[in-house]
Amino acid sequence: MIAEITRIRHKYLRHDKKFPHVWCPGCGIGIVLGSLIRAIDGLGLAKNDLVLASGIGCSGRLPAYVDFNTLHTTHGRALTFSTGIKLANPSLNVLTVMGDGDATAIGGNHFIHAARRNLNLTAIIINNQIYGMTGGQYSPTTPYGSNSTTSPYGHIEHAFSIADLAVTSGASYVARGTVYHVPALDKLISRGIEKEGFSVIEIMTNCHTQYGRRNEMSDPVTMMKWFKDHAVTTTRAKKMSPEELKGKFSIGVLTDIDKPSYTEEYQKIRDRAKGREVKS
Amino acid sequence: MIAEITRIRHKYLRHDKKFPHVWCPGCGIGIVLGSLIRAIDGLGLAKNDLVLASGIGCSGRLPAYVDFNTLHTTHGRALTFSTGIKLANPSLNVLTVMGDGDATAIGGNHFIHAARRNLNLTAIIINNQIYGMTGGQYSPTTPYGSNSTTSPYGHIEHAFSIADLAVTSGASYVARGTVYHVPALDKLISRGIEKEGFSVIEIMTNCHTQYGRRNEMSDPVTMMKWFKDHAVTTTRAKKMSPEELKGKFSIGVLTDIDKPSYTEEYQKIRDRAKGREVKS
Amino acid sequence: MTPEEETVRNSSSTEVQDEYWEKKLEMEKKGKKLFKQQIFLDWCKGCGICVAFCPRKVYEMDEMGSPVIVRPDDCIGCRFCELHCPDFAITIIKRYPDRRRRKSDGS
Amino acid sequence: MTPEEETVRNSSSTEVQDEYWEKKLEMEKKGKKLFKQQIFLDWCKGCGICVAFCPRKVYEMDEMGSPVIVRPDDCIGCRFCELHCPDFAITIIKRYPDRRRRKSDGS
Amino acid sequence: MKDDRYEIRFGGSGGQGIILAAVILAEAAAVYDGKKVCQTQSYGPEARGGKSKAEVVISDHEIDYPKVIQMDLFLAMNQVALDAYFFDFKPNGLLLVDSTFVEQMPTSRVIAIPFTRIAREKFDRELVANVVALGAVGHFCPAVSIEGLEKTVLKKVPAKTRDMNSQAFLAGVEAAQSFDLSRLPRSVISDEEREV
Amino acid sequence: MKDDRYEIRFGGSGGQGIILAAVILAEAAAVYDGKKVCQTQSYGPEARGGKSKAEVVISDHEIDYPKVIQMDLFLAMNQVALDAYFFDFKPNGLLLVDSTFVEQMPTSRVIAIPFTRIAREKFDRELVANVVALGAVGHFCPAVSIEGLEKTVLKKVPAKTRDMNSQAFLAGVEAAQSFDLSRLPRSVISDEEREV
Amino acid sequence: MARDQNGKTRLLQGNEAMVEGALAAGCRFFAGYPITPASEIAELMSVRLPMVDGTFIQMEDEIASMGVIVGASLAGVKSLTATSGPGFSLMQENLGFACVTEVPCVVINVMRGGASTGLPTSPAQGDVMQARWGSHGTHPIIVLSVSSVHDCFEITVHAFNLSEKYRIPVVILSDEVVAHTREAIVLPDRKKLEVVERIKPSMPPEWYQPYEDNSRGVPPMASFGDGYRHHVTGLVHDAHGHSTQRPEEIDAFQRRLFRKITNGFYEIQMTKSMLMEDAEVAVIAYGSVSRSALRGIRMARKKGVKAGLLHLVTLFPFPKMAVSGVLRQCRAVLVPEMNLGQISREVKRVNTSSKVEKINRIDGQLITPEEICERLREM
Amino acid sequence: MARDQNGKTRLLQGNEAMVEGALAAGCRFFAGYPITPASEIAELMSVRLPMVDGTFIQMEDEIASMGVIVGASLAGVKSLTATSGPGFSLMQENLGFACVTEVPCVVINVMRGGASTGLPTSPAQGDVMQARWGSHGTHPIIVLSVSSVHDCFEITVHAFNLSEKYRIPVVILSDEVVAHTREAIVLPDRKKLEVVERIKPSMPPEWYQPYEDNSRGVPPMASFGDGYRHHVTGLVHDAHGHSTQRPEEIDAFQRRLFRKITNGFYEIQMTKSMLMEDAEVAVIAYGSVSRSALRGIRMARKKGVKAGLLHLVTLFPFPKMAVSGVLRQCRAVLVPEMNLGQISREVKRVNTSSKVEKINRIDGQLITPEEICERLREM
Ligand SMILES: Cc1ncc(C[n+]2csc(CCOP(=O)(O)OP(=O)(O)O)c2C)c(N)n1
Ligand SMILES: Cc1ncc(C[n+]2csc(CCOP(=O)(O)OP(=O)(O)O)c2C)c(N)n1
Ligand code: SF4
Ligand code: SF4
Ligand code: SF4
Ligand code: SF4
Repeated sequence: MIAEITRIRHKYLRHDKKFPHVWCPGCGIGIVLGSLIRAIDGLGLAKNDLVLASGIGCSGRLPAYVDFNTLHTTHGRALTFSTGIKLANPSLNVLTVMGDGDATAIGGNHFIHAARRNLNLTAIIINNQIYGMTGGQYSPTTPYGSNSTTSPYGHIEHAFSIADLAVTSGASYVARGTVYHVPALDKLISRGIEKEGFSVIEIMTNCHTQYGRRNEMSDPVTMMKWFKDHAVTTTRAKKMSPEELKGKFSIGVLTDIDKPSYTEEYQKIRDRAKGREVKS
Repeated sequence: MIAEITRIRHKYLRHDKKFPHVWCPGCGIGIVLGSLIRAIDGLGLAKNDLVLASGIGCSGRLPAYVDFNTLHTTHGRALTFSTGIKLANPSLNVLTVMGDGDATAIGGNHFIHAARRNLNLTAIIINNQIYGMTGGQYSPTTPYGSNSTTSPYGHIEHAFSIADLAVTSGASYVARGTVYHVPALDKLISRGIEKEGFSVIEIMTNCHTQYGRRNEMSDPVTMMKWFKDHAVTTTRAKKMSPEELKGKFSIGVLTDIDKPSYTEEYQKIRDRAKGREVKS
Repeated sequence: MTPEEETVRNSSSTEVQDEYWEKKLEMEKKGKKLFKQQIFLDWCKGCGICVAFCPRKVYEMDEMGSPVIVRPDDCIGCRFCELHCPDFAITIIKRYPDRRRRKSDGS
Repeated sequence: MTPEEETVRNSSSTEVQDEYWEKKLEMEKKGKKLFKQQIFLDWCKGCGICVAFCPRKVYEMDEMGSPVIVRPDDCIGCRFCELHCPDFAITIIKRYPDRRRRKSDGS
Repeated sequence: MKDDRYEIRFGGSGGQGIILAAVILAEAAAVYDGKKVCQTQSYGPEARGGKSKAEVVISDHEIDYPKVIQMDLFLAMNQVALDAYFFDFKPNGLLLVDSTFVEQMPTSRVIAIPFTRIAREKFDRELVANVVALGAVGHFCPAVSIEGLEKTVLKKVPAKTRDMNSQAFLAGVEAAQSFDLSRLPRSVISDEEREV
Repeated sequence: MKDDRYEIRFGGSGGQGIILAAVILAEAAAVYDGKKVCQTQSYGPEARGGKSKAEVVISDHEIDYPKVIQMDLFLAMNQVALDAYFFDFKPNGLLLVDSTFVEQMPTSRVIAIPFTRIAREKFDRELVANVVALGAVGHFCPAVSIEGLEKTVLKKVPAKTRDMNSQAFLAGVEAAQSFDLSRLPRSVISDEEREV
Repeated sequence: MARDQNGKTRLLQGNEAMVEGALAAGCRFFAGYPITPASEIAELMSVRLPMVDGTFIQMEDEIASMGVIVGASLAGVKSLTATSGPGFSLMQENLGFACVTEVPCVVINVMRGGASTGLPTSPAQGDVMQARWGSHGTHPIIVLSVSSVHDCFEITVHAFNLSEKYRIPVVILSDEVVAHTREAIVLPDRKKLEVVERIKPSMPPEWYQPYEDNSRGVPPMASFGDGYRHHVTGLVHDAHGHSTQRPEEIDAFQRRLFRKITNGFYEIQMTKSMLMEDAEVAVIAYGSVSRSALRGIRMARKKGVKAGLLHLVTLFPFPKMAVSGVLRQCRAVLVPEMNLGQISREVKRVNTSSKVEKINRIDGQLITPEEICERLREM
Repeated sequence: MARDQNGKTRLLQGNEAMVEGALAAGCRFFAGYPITPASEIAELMSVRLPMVDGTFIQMEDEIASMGVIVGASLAGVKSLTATSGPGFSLMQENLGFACVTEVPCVVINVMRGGASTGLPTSPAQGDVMQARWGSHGTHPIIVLSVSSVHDCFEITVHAFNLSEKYRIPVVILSDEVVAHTREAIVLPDRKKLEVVERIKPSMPPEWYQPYEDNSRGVPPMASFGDGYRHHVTGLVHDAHGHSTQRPEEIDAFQRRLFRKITNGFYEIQMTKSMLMEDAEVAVIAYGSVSRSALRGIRMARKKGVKAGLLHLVTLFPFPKMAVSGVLRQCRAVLVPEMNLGQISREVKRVNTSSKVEKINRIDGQLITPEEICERLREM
């Protein structure tokens, strides 16, 4: 008897793609990939109806390994391609995987606008707080004071809260998880996919190679322990004082609201157009 | 004796530029220009040290009329040019005028990143809720349900709150005014200029030609009355119930916090570099 | 700086004075002052803001679409028109009834 | 789906179970179950996550930097290793002490 | 190639509706008279206001160059536009001006009608001055039939303003009828001499 | 043009430090021996791991083509890299392999030393295998002086690891000294026949 | 706005005719960002597309617009965007992505005056070389031009057809004159119009190789959702769509991209000759300038100059054959352009014998027939 | 990292040498966005600039980076950005702005393989035409190339000098091979280095016309803050910097932009001839390929082929004179490129007689000396 987990892997990993994958030993992106596969399998979504798009970066390499309709776009622009796919064929489930740089540096504008439009898309942001692929330059989520190859004297910029940006911009569902808290991650992703409207799952991930190494966490184990020690669940966070929360970050569902998605709204436009009610 | 106001105008309006300006009869951008001039005059800033940059749009035409160091950049990118100017010569006062489309559609990313970095810049966003110059297409601030030349069946997207975006992204000072409430506007602008760090003044303005005309407010007077009737001051807003606030918008200072600006922080980097403390 | 301008500029908070000319109306009751309105027609585009909002109906629109000063002496010097004219076409100056020699100023 | 997977997947909230294997430890006290660990060395990159986090120290690193299964019977089937191996190199299967015919499965 | 181009220019300020007038003329010639037409325009950077021009070239044959080469007819709705766009007037062309706003004429081959005043006085709506002018243009322009032009006007304006526009158009035609084209002086420079 | 190029290739997996080794070799030749050098490298898309190669060309004269044309010396740190990058080996070149990982040799002009094992056993740090190898390379490579090479090694490594690296380097030199190059078979195909 | 006005004479602007052409060609998706002088295309699309179950979306910028239409096309819907110079500059990266992933789509660039913000309301032809070379790296692309309202309809249909047939983005260069000129047009009967659809895979999914080479060089294209799951990447890829670093696969892939265009060269190169039979001097022109040229030539002929016109519709791949023919026939050739010489460079490149002269205007004005006639007389 | 290593032999990567060149030329501002294979330039700048009171900033993308350096230059500081193909595509709009507003700045594009994401770690020369034509509309630009670490230093200094002297952005095209090759280099004494500064206005501010024409065609440039308040716009502008729509002003402005380059043509066009004295066949090459070419030529000469090299440093404005000379001298000319033929098109354009052949590789590999030698023997 083949183990269930092995069956799932066989079902979703691509056979014509070379394994092991390109990521560094211990890179959290592989853990995210596993979580994503389980979430999709758990929801019972048809592979033919699932589109997985990404931008450029270590995280951008993810879709190539799974047997869906997959798309590796340009740096920062994945959400725009996903927008086109979803609007052109609303019956597809469109997931978008992005790195932190990809989603919030070069792609920041597409991100906030996709949230504003409440497009029925799932954005999975793999936040390793650094530019992994290009060699460890700072990203918009690199913590103040840390080191990177382009902040050799310490980083002076403040990090975005990806989740706050998403909420302010209008996303329907916003969650944060880590590659340490995997069973929870499976659930956060699965809920995000189910959600009508724009959903964002920010995943804190270890890039020990480019971030950890320069910030006294040079191996995956140390970084995963850091996630373990600094994450607090949203429910627990509510009970904590600001001092207790200092230096911590919350994980779990941060926002979950209901409002009509863009796809729904556009269908109304079509109905009006066919009834020829041009308003202006 | 020449009237004080005439003296101020002569001092700041450009003599080699053709008047009356290009804007439509009654366009609020002219009112903003007046307010800006008075704010600057009130602060007693030297014309030689003042840079006024803009993007493209009706609002983008503003700098050409005033006798500062003025710059009319590309659409959406004004803040990037301003960033370069300020960092290269921190002794200059750098103001950036943008339209709503300019600042939050094509320029949305530069806007949130300038706020995140807390660059010592003043962003003046002339929000007429529409693309004026190109003929009335919807912008990211066009209200849900209204009409524009590209939403002939009614607009289905939700508007950004420019101020909320600025706050979430990290701006030090965020204020909102209107072209009806002019004396207050002078003050809001003047405080924004004085502020160290990134300051944003969102100004609600009438584009009756492109927005009003398609939304039952086809002249400047009607639109200004609308601002009068729908604006509530922040202090008053605090005392109002959510129902009372429905359909209204608040004006006044929305955020005013103190944190080191980018210029300050970068000076520390220089000091460290000269002491050769390369951290990584 | 004229006292009026000072009033406007030094308003003690950024609070918005929606009805600041109403206060002016009250002030006016206390002691009548006279103001002169100048319109630079070359710059005026006839948008009608001054005509619509002047609390004392000092201006009216002529048939060619230009504002004309019809009730100059009713002006209370609130400067709403001056501040809101998008085309810098209006100037309000204090008038000194006893010293009329500055006729060449226009208006 | 194995009972263990069910436990993991049906956890009733998105709350994070930081110490989910501790619960497993308790479960274990109630009735001992046996698990088999499979490592696909072709895919393993020797990152050491499994070795570091296994609550029962089932794995150790060999001198070439590969994990080896040293205490297979201590495994409590918490699947931490399986879920966290970034390279899909570990599978945990229930072992049936009485039915050993599935030897060809590997390990 | 038979050169049967008839070239018309409309000049005015943005907001006077001269582009709409040109479009109506072009559509009438195309749809009702079966002509080939090219309608073009240009305007300044001003959002509203500023001077603008619109042109129509009408021909029985395929039109190559789409812009006016030499005007047969020039409708100038104000002085600024007249001054700016008069330069390529045909020696024996016809200039039609809105005498409400135009005072100085660069040619004697001119017919002056106060279109805006007519609009204001008869219809209390300056906005219809362009339709009044179109009536006059229709009367003088040999390349378009007056019936087709009227129909097109009515097709292009909002339903509730149809009556007023119809009357405005007729007012323009009437005003034009009182002029006798043959009374106008003819240029002594022939077209050929100008090497068109 | 006197063709006095000496061409060296280093092959291994990402993380084995072969690029650093090549850089040290090149810098030593340039700074201490006054040679012209070109040092290049290439690697795959993998973030870490995967095979990579680094090359050094050394000459007394200006170097035109910067990459290896035919290797005089090839240091292969593992089998994959050896197989992938052996193709342009000079008939009478020298192959140096890390026998910790390499088992199959494509030529008999080979010297096998277990660099990684030496590093592991003597210094308990596999990471210094590249420096051990560099000692051996220094010994066999006529284009660079062993003193300059050692100095460069010490300049390039972190201060606290200098001792260990110095010893590792010497361990490599020693291991190399036990081989006698002249004992290796020579190729029967002359370089000229191969039309270099 | 009624849907069935075919057969009737209508007065349309160039921009409007492009919308009609796109809809007739089966385009059901538009994403764009407003810009003078192209905005009318978006505006009209926002009215028309929802009527036919199509989709219009205005994006936050042109980068996004280009990404969206590539996405929509991957999902199987014929897609269009329209812009002008500044926006076209921003589209280049994603346009290059469409070239190497072979995603059909059409991009209209209504050229305006000047570089940078330039002269937004004036015509120019400054983006010709950019249309061919604007995106980084080695890639093929098709560039067409339009000169009349009728062209705007017809060439837009052609553009979609070529794009679908060859799986390549097609750029249509219009200019402010063509875009805003209104002309009478009778739209052809939709049923008689040739509309090409991309070839879909017919083999079982397991056999599908999304980038397999075949005799045409154009692999069949499955839409996302069709059951042919595959990977699409802007990295250089092998027949399966996976990235490769093997020189022979890289070379084969890149050359196929060009070969498919070379194979179709005769169909793709569209030119029109007018008055060329006895021509001794010729004008080679495109866009609105070709209309000035035609009139200029007619004027010159009246003065005894035997002039003719080669009107280029296809600009890239450059119609070498047609141009060489003219160069051989004529003692001199004139290339008038509203730039400082872009197509004239191409003409010179293929030239071996004739005198090639240029007329250039960069002042925001259409080149006039007189200028052309005068120069023809001097040649 | 020490500042005064001039005079000593150092082993530097091409990218590092560019940083040294920039600093030596007086560059004190860098804004960029990381991208392989250009990132080392940014990284090293982030270390070096704050030491000399300069400024480094990593922006949110390449569009922003380009905007920032233009801003910094307007404030009077010599500025640099560095990128590769995808980022270069994104910079085009703001690069065009710099061209028409005449703001000096230097843009390094380290070319990598393929269009789109392509082959990030492989060399190529696919962005040559893009460097000239990538931004929309009619505008001039200077494009230089580098082929060695020494070039990286020297040409970067030249680039800043030309940029300042002519008030024009200069693009330096490097490639992955040059960028990552380490070579021994002795940095020249800073004091002996020719460093050009932009000419500042010396008249009283009221007399200053920021875009006034003068004999050189290059108006003096005041920095913001210098007391010469003026207006800068990407709209076509008059001598005062204000937008204009008058054809004669537009024309004068646009032609001046080109005239200043034509005036400086002899200084700007940089080429190197090697082994050309008795050459019967020649190779015209640039970038890393010129090094393969030189070796190939030497190999060919050994086999009796009289071959020579024309190494182009300046790619645009295209060094017509030098190329024509070679074309006249040789019976055949070979243009090897890591693209499908870009500079070869330019060579063909100016060619009147010789046979022009191409060698092209697009598989991510540097063209080898053998390939060149073999082809030379056949020619
Ligand atoms: C337009 C463009 N600019 C820059 C790059 C280079 N680049 C590739 S990935 C990347 C950032 C990677 O960081 P992130 O998005 O956080 O993903 P990670 O690699 O960390 O997963 C950059 C800058 C590019 N491919 N395209
Ligand atoms: C890259 C680019 N895309 C599009 C345009 C066209 N364009 C000019 S202004 C403008 C928007 C104007 O709206 P807004 O910024 O709100 O300013 P407003 O005119 O309303 O003041 C647009 C889309 C442009 N100039 N550049
Ligand atoms: S560089 Fe960082 S993000 Fe990229 S594969 Fe390695 S660990 Fe993962
Ligand atoms: S279009 Fe609108 S924003 Fe522009 S000038 Fe007119 S009223 Fe003002
Ligand atoms: S977690 Fe996986 S890859 Fe890492 S050492 Fe264990 S088996 Fe190997
Ligand atoms: S399942 Fe894995 S982690 Fe858990 S006890 Fe067993 S071996 Fe250890």
